[in-house]
Amino acid sequence: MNLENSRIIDMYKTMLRIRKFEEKAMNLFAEGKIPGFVHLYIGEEAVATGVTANLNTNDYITSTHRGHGHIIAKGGDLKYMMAELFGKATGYCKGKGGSMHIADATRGILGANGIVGAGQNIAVGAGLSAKYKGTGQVCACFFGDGSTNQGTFHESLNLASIWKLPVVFICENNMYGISMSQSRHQAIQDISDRAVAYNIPGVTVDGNDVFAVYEAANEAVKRARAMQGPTLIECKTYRHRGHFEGDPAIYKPEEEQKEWLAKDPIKRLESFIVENKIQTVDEINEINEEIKREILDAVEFAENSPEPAIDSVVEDIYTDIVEEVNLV
Amino acid sequence: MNLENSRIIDMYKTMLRIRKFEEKAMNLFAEGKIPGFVHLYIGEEAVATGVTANLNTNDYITSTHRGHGHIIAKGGDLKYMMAELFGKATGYCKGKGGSMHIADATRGILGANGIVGAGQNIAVGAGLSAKYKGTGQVCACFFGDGSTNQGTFHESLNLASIWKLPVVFICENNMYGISMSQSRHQAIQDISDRAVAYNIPGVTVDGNDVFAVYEAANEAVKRARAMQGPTLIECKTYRHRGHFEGDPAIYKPEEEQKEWLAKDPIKRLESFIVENKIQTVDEINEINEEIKREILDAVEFAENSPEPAIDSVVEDIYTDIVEEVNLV
Amino acid sequence: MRRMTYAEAIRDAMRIKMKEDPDVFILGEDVGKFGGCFGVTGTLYDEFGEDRVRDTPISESAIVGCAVGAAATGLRPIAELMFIDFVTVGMDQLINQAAKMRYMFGGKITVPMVVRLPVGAGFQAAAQHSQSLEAWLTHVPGLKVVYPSTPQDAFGLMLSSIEDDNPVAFIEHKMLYGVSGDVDDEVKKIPLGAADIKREGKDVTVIATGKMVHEALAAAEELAKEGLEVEVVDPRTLYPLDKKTIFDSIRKTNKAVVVTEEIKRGGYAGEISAMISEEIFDSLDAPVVRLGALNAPIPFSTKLEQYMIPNSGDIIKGIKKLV
Amino acid sequence: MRRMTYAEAIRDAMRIKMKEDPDVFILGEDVGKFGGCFGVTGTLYDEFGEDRVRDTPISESAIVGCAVGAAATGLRPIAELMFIDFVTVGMDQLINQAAKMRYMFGGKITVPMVVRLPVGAGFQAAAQHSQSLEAWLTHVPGLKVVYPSTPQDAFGLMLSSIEDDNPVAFIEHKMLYGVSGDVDDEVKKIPLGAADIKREGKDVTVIATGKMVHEALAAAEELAKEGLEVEVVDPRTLYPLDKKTIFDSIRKTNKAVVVTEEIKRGGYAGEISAMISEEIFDSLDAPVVRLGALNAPIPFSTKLEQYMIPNSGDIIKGIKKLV
Ligand SMILES: Cc1ncc(C[n+]2csc(CCOP(=O)(O)OP(=O)(O)O)c2C)c(N)n1
Ligand SMILES: Cc1ncc(C[n+]2csc(CCOP(=O)(O)OP(=O)(O)O)c2C)c(N)n1
Ligand SMILES: [Mg+2]
Ligand SMILES: [Mg+2]
Repeated sequence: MNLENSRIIDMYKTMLRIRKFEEKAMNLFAEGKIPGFVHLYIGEEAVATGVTANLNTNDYITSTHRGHGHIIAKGGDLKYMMAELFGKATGYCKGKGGSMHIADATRGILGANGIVGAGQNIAVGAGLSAKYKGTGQVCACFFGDGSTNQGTFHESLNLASIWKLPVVFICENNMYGISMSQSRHQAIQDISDRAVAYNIPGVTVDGNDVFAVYEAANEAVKRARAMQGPTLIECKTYRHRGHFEGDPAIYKPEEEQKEWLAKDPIKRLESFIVENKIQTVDEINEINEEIKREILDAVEFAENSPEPAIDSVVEDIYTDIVEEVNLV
Repeated sequence: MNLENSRIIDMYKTMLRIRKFEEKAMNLFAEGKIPGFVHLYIGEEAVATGVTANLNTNDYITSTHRGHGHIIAKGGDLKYMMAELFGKATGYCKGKGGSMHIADATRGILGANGIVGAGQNIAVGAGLSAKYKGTGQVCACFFGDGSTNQGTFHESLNLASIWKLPVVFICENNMYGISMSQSRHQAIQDISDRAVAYNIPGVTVDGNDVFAVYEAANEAVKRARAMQGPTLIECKTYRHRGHFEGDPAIYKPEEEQKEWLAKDPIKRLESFIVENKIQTVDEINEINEEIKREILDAVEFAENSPEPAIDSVVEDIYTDIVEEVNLV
Repeated sequence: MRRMTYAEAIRDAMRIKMKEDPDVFILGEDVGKFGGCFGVTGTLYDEFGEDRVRDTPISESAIVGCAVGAAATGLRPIAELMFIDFVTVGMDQLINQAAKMRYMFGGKITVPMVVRLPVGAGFQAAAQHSQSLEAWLTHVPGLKVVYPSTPQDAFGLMLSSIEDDNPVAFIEHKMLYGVSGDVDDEVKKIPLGAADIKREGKDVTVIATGKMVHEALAAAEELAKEGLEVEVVDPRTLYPLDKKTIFDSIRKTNKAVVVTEEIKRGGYAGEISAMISEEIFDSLDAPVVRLGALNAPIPFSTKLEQYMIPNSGDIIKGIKKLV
Repeated sequence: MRRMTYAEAIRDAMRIKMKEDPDVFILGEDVGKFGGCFGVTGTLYDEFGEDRVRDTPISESAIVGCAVGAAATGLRPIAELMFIDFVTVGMDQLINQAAKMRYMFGGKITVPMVVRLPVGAGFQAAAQHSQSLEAWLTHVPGLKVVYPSTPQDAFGLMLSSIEDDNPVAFIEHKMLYGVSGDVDDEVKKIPLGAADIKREGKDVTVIATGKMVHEALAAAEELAKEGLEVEVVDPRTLYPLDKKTIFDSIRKTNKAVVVTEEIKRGGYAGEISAMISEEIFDSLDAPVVRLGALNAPIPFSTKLEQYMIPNSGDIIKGIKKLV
């Protein structure tokens, strides 16, 4: 692997940015400042980071209910994200979307999604666009292990495969769909085995090793840009928290939890950086401080932002029709 | 293979019964006596026959839009079938279903189906019933190559596999979903490869060889009855006619058509029977006459049957509610 | 008489039927040890084991389709979808299979199944987790559609739904799960198709469903202070619909307001309103007033979400149009 | 002025837009060389090639979902579903994605796509191939719903639908595909939201959609012999709905009949009826009469199918209730 040190540091920063953003969201949710559902990505940061490190700003991604990590890694603005979590008018979606629906068209982020599996089809459409227009863009499609049992998974991989679309399918196998462990929701161990059904490459990597993810994605993105078709990458990883904030996750054995906490992708990259003398512990600490400040700025922005105006409730449904705003 | 001669003759009769029934339906449709859609199974008779030869009367099957063959092979009554095609009150569905919706609960026939892929899920439910109640029944689920790209295919095989249900999935790969050739609708050659995705056995057999189908199904049914889970069997075959009656099928190359007509499963079994001196040509001719008479009886029954009464249009919607029969 | 929540009442009814009939079983995502996304199946897994409280993969189409196949072959499945919003993924199985099988097959196959469908806004779950889609289902011949508003009704209607030999869409409002009430075990089954007068009054009839029943009762309470007597009718089952109770009430009050939480355009409230005009036009002093959510997807923001869903204040305004 | 069928008019409008705008393309099952299940795409494959007239596998959810993704990234897809009955399989993509994306994302993503949805009974295709499900779609904020009844309207509305920046459900009646009519090329686009008075009359207003427009015209012709002047209003787009034209007509006639082919219970006719009562109650001499199909799945038998769908005779009976 030939990654320049600056890129490694960038990846570290991205992972840290995701972690700190979410730790903050976690606390704000606990304090009642963020309503609705919050699904945290903590523990899985190496996946989004390793993949998006291969993407350009105009490349596309589709995301899931657990979307903060993907969006931050693709360059999403923390201020607008946080404001959206607060439901403020300045948020990415003007307060209409919340955590599960953040999008940023200017960065190719086609949206988090509340429907498990739905992003897979949308990714195929984005891949078709890129191929149709010959733009050289690719689409990275993120989804969980649980979603690989949805019909959408099957249909979208089949379509991308016959049309040789520039889509990279990234399965974040965090071993659970809510409480349902992978061993109970499907009879296979490696989800990448499912690539056989579409005659496309399927690989499994350690999803807590950002370099492993980077390399697999690099290969897949190259294939995609060369119009050789999609790849299925399975990243084995683990979510540290419950399915959503509020889930005590009693279904996760303690042993397993302990084992995986020890494999924390951020600590792992930190050790790598220090051991390989890419940066010192002091420098690492400085980065940590810097990112904490970014997060605080985002929270401040969100807190100081106005609530959406009532009239906005009927705007943005259509491009050209504004509905009646009065109930009675 | 250890099939008694009498069973071979039974299989021959079944195949012939399907063929003659459908040739009749074809003509009646051309004459305008049968309305709606008619999808013929001509050329694929060995599949339904080879599979159902392993089933008991109380075993289940689910079928498709191209259902006559499955239903006849499972013991469906030609009279009630023909009457249904005519839309008569005496038909299997009292004239409410037509060709695409014939069912016979007394023989475990859970219905032809107008929705591509829908039978797959229903089969899983039937398999669950059998396992739940410990009845020893199995469910044979028939579907086409085209349907293997529906989400239902994926979801149902996954569910049957994790629950180890007694379901045998039989893909009738007749090389087309309407005009879409298999090589264009999926990137694999053998659909049985998709079994890998569910960690179940997948086999491909010559679907025009009734013995090959019989053997593969025999194995799969044994596995199912032993509660070892589902099997995916792909039968390579060919439909002689268009997708539905009225389709000129210009998308089928002449060469291909010729090649496959030569592989006619009925002629093939006929030769086997004669060559192996199981029966003489005269005896075969007699069977042909006998079956022709059966078909004519069925047509007569259908033609002499009454149309459904108007009031029946609002019956059978619920077990306990009869809707208003007046439009105005 | 026991005090329990709406969620507990649903669970208790399922428990009773599961004890009575070994063919009754539950399937759905995380219904097992996890106890269901909203805790409705709760401890049933511990009580009945994994065969009868079956966790499924995330495959709504297979969940509903499997229930159809199981029902058609002699079981009585109760399928849980986490949110009615996901019925979009299993729609074919519910609409083209479950609802139509009996008819297509000339009455020779019976499909006794219940699909539980949590609806409703109110906890900032945004556009894909807050819908009230009952109008789609009432439009489908072959389905029964049930929608309780109280623990007692949830209990009695669930008992009947499980016993019913037809596919039943059982709508539950998420915001009601935690609401407590007295449940009379003696009352037992409530037949499908029997509306309930939740409050008597002679001045105006409010027909409300689900959470809106509570909003309507609050409105009635408020207006009572002004001397206005509002009658609140809860259909309880949307189909079959107890027209008699609704019409009798309107014949008395000559004024009707229909309130549902659905998007107003194309909601079932429109059907009820049209039906009232069609059948008892002459009993009406004024046009039926219809209240529903704004014609917009459900927004995330608490402020916007609260604004767009009818509440007791809106219902009061609606009633005031008539008096 | 050219004479063409409804199917040809749809094709011609697609052809014109495909020539004008390279971002417009078609996808669906057998839309290519086969020319579409009902022959609507016809020769477009030969004219535009396989990239722009794309055959898909049998994967409705992927067809609609792929269209959503393509539309969100700058293309203008036209997706064909063979029968509206199959929208049940792609429902999530249409309802939870296409229709809601713009709103959920605060107006920052645009989803310009057309989904073509053939509806209707009349050729013994039975319960799963004959439905009219437009009411489901009109209930969904974010979708526009278009439903032409003539070649001219099909042509003009398809041009507008493809140009529209929102997801458009374009409903086509299968029994109308072969109906011929004059198409004025000069008329060009018909804006979405403009009803059309298909026949003027002063005695009673019939609001009809799709094939029912033709049945209503036949009824009007028949009643003219008795001296009754029936005005036939065709909304043409179900949403946005041209209330003004509808209301103006009723203000003139003071009597309204709404006729659609949908299952009556929960059909869009109920919405129109409720809306009329709500907004112009005082203009009505009598309750709005609503006609729809019987509340049953569509049967196979020719006799039963014909009986259960409204025809001109039924419309005459409906009108006679009012005069
Ligand atoms: C169609 C649909 N079904 C169910 C849900 C509820 N749900 C939300 S997330 C989730 C689990 C998803 O598991 P997985 O795909 O592994 O992603 P993870 O949460 O582990 O990241 C479920 C069942 C949903 N949102 N959409
Ligand atoms: C959900 C759905 N989509 C499309 C159709 C239209 N249709 C009917 S049969 C068919 C082709 C099916 O192909 P295959 O599964 O290979 O079966 P075959 O007809 O070859 O037996 C299609 C597309 C349908 N009936 N249902
Ligand atoms: Mg997971
Ligand atoms: Mg085929």
